[in-house]
Amino acid sequence: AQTLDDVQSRGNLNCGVTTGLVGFAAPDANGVWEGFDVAVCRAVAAAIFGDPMAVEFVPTTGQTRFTALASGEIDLLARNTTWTFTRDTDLNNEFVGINYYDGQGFMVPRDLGVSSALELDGATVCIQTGTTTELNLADFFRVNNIEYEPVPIETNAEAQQQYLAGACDVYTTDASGLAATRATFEDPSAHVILPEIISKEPLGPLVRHGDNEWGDIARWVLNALIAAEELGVTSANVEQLAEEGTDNPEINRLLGVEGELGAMIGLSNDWAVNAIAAGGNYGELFERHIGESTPIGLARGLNAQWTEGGLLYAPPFR
Amino acid sequence: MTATDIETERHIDRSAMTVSDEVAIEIRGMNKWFGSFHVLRDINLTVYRGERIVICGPSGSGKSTLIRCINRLEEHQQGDITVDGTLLSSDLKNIDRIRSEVGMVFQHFNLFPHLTILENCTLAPIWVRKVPKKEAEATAMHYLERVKIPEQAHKYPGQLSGGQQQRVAIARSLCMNPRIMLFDEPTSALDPEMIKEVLDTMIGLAEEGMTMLCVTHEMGFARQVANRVIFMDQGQIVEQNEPEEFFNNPQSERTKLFLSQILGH
Amino acid sequence: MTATDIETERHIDRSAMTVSDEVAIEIRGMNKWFGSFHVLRDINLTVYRGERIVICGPSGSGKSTLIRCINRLEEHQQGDITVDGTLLSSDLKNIDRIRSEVGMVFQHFNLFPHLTILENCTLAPIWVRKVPKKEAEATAMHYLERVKIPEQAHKYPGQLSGGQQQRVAIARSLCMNPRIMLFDEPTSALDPEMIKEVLDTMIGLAEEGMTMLCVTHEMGFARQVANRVIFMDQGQIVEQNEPEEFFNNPQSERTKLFLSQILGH
Amino acid sequence: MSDTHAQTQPFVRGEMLPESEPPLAEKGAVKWLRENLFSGWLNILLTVVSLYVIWVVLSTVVPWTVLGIWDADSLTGCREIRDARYGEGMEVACWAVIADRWQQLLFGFYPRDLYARPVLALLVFFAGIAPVLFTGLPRKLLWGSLAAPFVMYWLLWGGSIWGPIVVALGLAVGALAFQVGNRAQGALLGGILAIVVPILYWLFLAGPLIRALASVLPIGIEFVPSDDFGGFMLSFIIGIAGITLSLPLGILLALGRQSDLFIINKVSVAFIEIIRGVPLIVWLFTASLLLNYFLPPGTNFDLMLRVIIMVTFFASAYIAEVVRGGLAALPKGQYEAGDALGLDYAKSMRLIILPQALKIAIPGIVNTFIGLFKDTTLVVFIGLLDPIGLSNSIRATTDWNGIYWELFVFIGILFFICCYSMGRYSLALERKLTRENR
Amino acid sequence: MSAISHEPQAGGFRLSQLIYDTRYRSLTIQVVALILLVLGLSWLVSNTVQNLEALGKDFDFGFLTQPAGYDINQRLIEYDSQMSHGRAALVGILNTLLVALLGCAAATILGVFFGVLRLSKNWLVARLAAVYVEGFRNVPLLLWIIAIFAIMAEGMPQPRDFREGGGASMLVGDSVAVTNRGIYIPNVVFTRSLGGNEVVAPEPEEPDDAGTTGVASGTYGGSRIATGGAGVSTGQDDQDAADARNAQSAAGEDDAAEGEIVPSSSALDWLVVLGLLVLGIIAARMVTAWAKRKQEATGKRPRTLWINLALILVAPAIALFLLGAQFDYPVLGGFNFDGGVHLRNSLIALWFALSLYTGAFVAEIVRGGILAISKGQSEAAFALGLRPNRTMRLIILPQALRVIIPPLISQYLNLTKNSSLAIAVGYMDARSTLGGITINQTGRELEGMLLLGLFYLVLSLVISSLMNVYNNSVKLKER
Ligand SMILES: Nc1ncnc2c1ncn2[C@@H]1O[C@H](COP(=O)(O)OP(=O)(O)OP(=O)(O)O)[C@@H](O)[C@H]1O
Ligand SMILES: Nc1ncnc2c1ncn2[C@@H]1O[C@H](COP(=O)(O)OP(=O)(O)OP(=O)(O)O)[C@@H](O)[C@H]1O
Ligand SMILES: [Mg+2]
Ligand SMILES: [Mg+2]
Repeated sequence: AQTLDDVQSRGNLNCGVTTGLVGFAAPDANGVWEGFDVAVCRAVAAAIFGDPMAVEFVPTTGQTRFTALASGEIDLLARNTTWTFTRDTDLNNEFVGINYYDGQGFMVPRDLGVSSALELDGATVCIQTGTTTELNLADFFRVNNIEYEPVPIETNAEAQQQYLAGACDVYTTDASGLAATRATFEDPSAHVILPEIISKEPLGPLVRHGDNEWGDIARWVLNALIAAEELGVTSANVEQLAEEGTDNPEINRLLGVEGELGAMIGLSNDWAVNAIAAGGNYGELFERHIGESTPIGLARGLNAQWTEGGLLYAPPFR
Repeated sequence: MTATDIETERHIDRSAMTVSDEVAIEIRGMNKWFGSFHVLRDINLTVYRGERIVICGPSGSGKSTLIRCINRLEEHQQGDITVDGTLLSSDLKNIDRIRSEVGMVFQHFNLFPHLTILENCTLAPIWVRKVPKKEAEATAMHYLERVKIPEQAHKYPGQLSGGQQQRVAIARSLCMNPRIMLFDEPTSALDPEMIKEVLDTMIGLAEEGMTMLCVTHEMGFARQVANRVIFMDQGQIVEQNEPEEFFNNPQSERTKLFLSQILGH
Repeated sequence: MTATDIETERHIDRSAMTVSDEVAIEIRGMNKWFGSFHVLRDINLTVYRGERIVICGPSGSGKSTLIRCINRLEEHQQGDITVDGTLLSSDLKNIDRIRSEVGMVFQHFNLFPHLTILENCTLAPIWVRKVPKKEAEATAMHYLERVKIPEQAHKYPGQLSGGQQQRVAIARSLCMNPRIMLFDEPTSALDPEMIKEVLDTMIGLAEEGMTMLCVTHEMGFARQVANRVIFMDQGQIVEQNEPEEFFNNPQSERTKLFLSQILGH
Repeated sequence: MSDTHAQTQPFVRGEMLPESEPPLAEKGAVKWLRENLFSGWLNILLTVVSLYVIWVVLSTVVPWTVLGIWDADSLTGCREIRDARYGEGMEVACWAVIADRWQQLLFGFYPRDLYARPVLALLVFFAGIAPVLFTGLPRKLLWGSLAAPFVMYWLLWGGSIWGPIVVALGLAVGALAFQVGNRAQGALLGGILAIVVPILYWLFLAGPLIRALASVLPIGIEFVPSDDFGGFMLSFIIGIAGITLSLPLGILLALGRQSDLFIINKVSVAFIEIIRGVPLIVWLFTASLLLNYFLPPGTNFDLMLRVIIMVTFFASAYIAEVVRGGLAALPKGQYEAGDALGLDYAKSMRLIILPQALKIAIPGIVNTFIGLFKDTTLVVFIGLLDPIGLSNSIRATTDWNGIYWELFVFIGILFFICCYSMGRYSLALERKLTRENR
Repeated sequence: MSAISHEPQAGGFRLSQLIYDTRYRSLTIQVVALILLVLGLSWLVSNTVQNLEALGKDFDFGFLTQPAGYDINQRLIEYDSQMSHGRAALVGILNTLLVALLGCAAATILGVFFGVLRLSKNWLVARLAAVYVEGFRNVPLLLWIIAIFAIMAEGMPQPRDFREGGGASMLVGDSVAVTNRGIYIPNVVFTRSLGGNEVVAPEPEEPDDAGTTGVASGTYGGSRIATGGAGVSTGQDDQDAADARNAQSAAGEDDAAEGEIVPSSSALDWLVVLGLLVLGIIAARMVTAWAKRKQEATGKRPRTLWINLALILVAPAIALFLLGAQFDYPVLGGFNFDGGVHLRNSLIALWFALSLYTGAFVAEIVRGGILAISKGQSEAAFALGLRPNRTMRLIILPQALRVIIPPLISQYLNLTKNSSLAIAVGYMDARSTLGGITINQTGRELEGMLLLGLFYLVLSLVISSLMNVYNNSVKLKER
């Protein structure tokens, strides 16, 4: 409960994000951070304070993110971070869920005529350093016994520039990132994303080891967003549903109409209402920031609700 | 070294130039080494209050080192130095006491270039003696008048000629009301015309009965003002005598040689 | 400018000081500009072998520029300079030939500080004259003895006094066996005692019959040694004459004014 | 054999020759051209090559710059305008990104309506530094210099006015402790007290005092968290804070390095050499990754503060060397004259040595500052949004994704202007110093 | 004051002497300082221990022996992703040293070049040089590194432009390819390598197709590793080659001798060549010394330029011939050029940026050094009849060097430290491997940063102690 107390007495949530990744986190012209990862932070802040703006965003790099979390500089890291065994255990983090199911893919210029990653022997591959992509890449090429030339790059913007200039044949990163990047090209159709997804990249927010109460809050806010979509609760109707109640007891419990779920995690009873009202449910957030209506244009794919053939599956609120 | 001939003309008032029995400085069996180099060897010297002593000798003979030992700019290794009854030891309080009794004037003036003449003179009284600023300035102006440059008080040292700077350096020392003054070749960095100004100031001091130890090669000054001339060589006091005797009838061979050289030019 | 009074005592041996009919330097209608500033105007001058010419004149009158033109440290724009029968043109070979005939001594010595005295003296003979090192060193020692500092041969210039440095500079020039020596105020950067050493050396050279062109304000030297004194003003030769005549009976107003100033001190 | 004067013909010039015009080749533009551009084959070749280089550079850069597009709200917009205006394929700059984001590049996310505050803080800085740089100004103004850091802090971060005041009081407490100690036992005790007492005060007393005062008399302006700082403002803050805070530390280190006390000397040397031997970027990572390990468990302060601490250490090692140069340039006689007048070490340092040594060191300090200011760009690697960091975030928005050179050119030019003018200033100062010393 | 009133030196020791006696006072101060220091350090250490404990971490360098798991493209020694973190760190350290060395050399050349140009009589050239110097000195290095990296990526042709009709062509007789991935230059390989050559039967395919398959492109693997490598080989090349050989000998009755000898190079070959080169240089220096003696004896200096050149070059050339040296030219393969030596963009960009940036500072140092030598020195030399080039060599340079070298070396130091900005272009130096990916993957910040700091510190100390040795050896003798 230590972290929650700190956050509450501080009056805002310190949330670690990337220094900038299209669709996931970036400051706009007024300095207001926006994006899919950012929305998670805002939902947590809304759940705690009722105010989605009560967040201080701390930009972190691939190198500094875990230390920032471990040292208490940030309370929550929502920065497309892959959930892996070592990160969860050895690095003393606690992943609270998955907000995006991703996988590492490859993008190549269409005129290279490559249709499979297995044809990439001898290719030059741009990668972002400090991520799991480096390790996946090394493993993939080793297993398939083909050669490649890695070009490690510090930031996405630079990698993109190198790739466009043809300094590398292939750009590899999480498929979502590839799609987002491709969307902003002058001619997106000149580039193809290869079918191989060489790794599982479950991305999710995480907190420090050792404060389970705090972890619960983050975990269940995320679950609330997912469940809300499944249950049809949206930012448009959440107030109304919370006021009037429904005949679905799970919705009622979620929105605090029934039961004392909020108190169990040390928050007010309308925590989920606030979280959902902040930016909408999972589906709304997805659509707004990275969905098919945005320039990034990601399909739901694996990130659809389990009911729709996807992997999103929030545990029951009871 | 003919510039001091000019002095022969000046009438010197010897009325206040009396030597008392009181011991001002007493040096007993003093030895000093720089590393393994033995600079000062078994120095014994008693200076009475009111004495005006000139120290001469070839370059490197340890003259500067000797007088620098007296106010602890150099540390001696053996023997005792007693100044005004205070034994010079490593005790800071004694060193402080001695330094405020003893004024020193250097060959290169060592004025503080970032302070005005007046500030140069009031610095030590204000910070060491804790004299109020007004009072310190009054004293300073008094001594600046004494060395005949009151009108320069608000200039900076860089704007003065060498002779004027050296006179300021003397005034600065006097502002601390020292009972003993040490001079280390005060005129050797000066042009001939300026030497006179400075020597005049020093003669004035002597006339007032100040105890003075002066390393200099101005033999005219020695003849007229000193009551004792000390000749040093290789870190030892080789000969000491009254000026007349010393110049006209030197005893040691070394002194003779030295005098022939120095008076030769 | 009183230091040269000392010289009056020295006996000068004039036996070798003969002037032959052979022309050493011939300057005809020479003009030089620095940008649009006309420094040297219509200079005509014939120097015979064995002559000792002193050039004097107010500061900025072009004395240095004139002698620097003679060994092409400055380029002239009009007129001819012939040195030892070689016409000074932009032909590199001629310049080399002339430079190895003409030695030059500067006001600020310009010794090479990174080389020992001996190396300073042997550098040019070895690299220009292709003299074997042994031989060059022997010559160098000879000339260093001549200027009375053989014992300093293995020191560096920084370790010598100004007068010694200037004497090394002279020795260095002599090592090239020049037939003509140019001096550009060789004593003006020196203390009075040192001036004597250097002038002595130059007198020695004159006694041996060296052709010399010397820019200097040492009038004692001019009187005793020169056979001709040239007075320059505003880039022109205003007057030239034998020293006696020149000093006692100057013709031009300018010369008179200049002499009154320079001998005034 | 007597002297032969046979050839000496007396000569007197009757009339002085007038100054005449130099030959044609010696004057005017012709001469200038000949001497400066075409004075030999090599030179002609160099001139031609230079002209070619200038042509190549200008012919690519100028159209790109001048034809640049200012009025668009995204890169796509820029491209549309470009295609409409110049036809496809023409490469021109899209300056619209600067028009859209220049405030962010300068001030980061600092609230727009409060921009006056950082600007004011910069002015306060100039006012504070003036008496240090221009020794002609009255010495009293130095008190203002002492207050400037606190005023700047308050202006930048805002919040209760009591924070900076109470912290500044620590200095007064130190001075008081020194006086008391000095009276009681001499300068040594005074010195120790002057270090220990303020630290205790800051550690234990300052916090409660601030809270008490703030609750009694809540005076303050809007608080701005350091996460909102960015852009050039951040570079300036880190640079200026680094250099001013490092000055006292650097002076102490320099004195330590000059000291003949073995331990103090060796500790200073070790500190200076270790700091200087390791690249700044490693220190920055240390600030970001490790500094929290070294502090008591639970302490946690924001990254910017940690960076400033590290940068201060870093700069102090360099300042120490500059100040040491100043100390070494003073003749030994100055120290001796101080001793002979009976001044103790602290007094002769304060009154005689340091004023002179620091004056000599100012150009070096300015140069250190220029270096530090440029090096602040390295904070991008630990996630602070300096201009370069911001350029990355700007590119991460959908509007400006894909824009590249325009941002770098803008940042580069701003840095150039700042550094170049400071460099000129320090050069002028150096010249003035050498003139004065002559 | 009357009689001598000093108290006789009390034999005993009084406490006040600790403060007032100059002998003890310094001791007191130092002991106090030491205590404070120890207290401060122990505070830091105890904090660290507590913090580590709280985080459940320990202080352990064991991670250095664990497999790294990541690949490094640029490497001077053999390395693959299965090797340890320690090995990766070593690769990084060597890369740092490589770029620092290259950078120092280039910065010196650039600096001398532009320093001299700034003094040029040609107004335009002097101005251009000034623009270079001021431009690079006043803009952060990081910006330059990024900019140069980007310019190289955008300004150079892509490898695929080298195909028919691509518009780009190789330089120097099809041996050098300048691409936006770096520069490919020919590599020297040996047919009679001392390290032994593999023998492979002629490939059934046309050589043109070589390089598209793993096996074929793997055959040059040996040369790549020795020279910095063209790509990440997956550690299976040898296996492939062996397989190929086995397949060959199993399939055909052909004698191995009829197979094609695969040229390769080994460290031994280069050691021999370099050794001969060094011997040649030593011999040349001996000749120079002989020439000097000759000059001292006769005054004439024999011309030694050609003799020296021959001495230096002939022996290595013979060795190269005997080893069967031949060029391994870069040829366009599937995606990239194969063969030859690949100088990567990251290396080149970092190298350029570091040397251009440092070169600007060096130029100022050189200019200052030359200006510090008064005009009188060259005039005196001219007056003695020395020609300008001799004057430069014998008079100006020796003096200017004393002024130039100390600040030059501190620029070298700066360059070495600045090479840590490699992070901006993804050059895998010590900071990127040991201080970057390794820390990131293992979470060993404390240990990693400690090692990294130690590495830079030792490097700096070595360089600066060299500087001190030099400074002391050339100090001008003064009175
Ligand atoms: N700090 C020092 N360390 C080592 N040796 C020193 C030091 N100061 C002086 N010496 C040496 O001690 C000797 C005496 O020096 P001192 O300055 O006392 O001579 P001096 O008689 O004053 O000579 P001068 O007339 O040249 O001033 C000289 O040989 C000098 O080299
Ligand atoms: N390199 C130069 N460029 C331009 N003007 C010059 C140069 N050298 C000398 N002058 C000018 O030419 C004039 C003559 O100079 P020169 O040095 O020959 O005079 P001088 O008679 O030797 O004077 P001094 O007695 O001061 O040495 C002076 O006005 C000087 O300013
Ligand atoms: Mg002395
Ligand atoms: Mg002249």
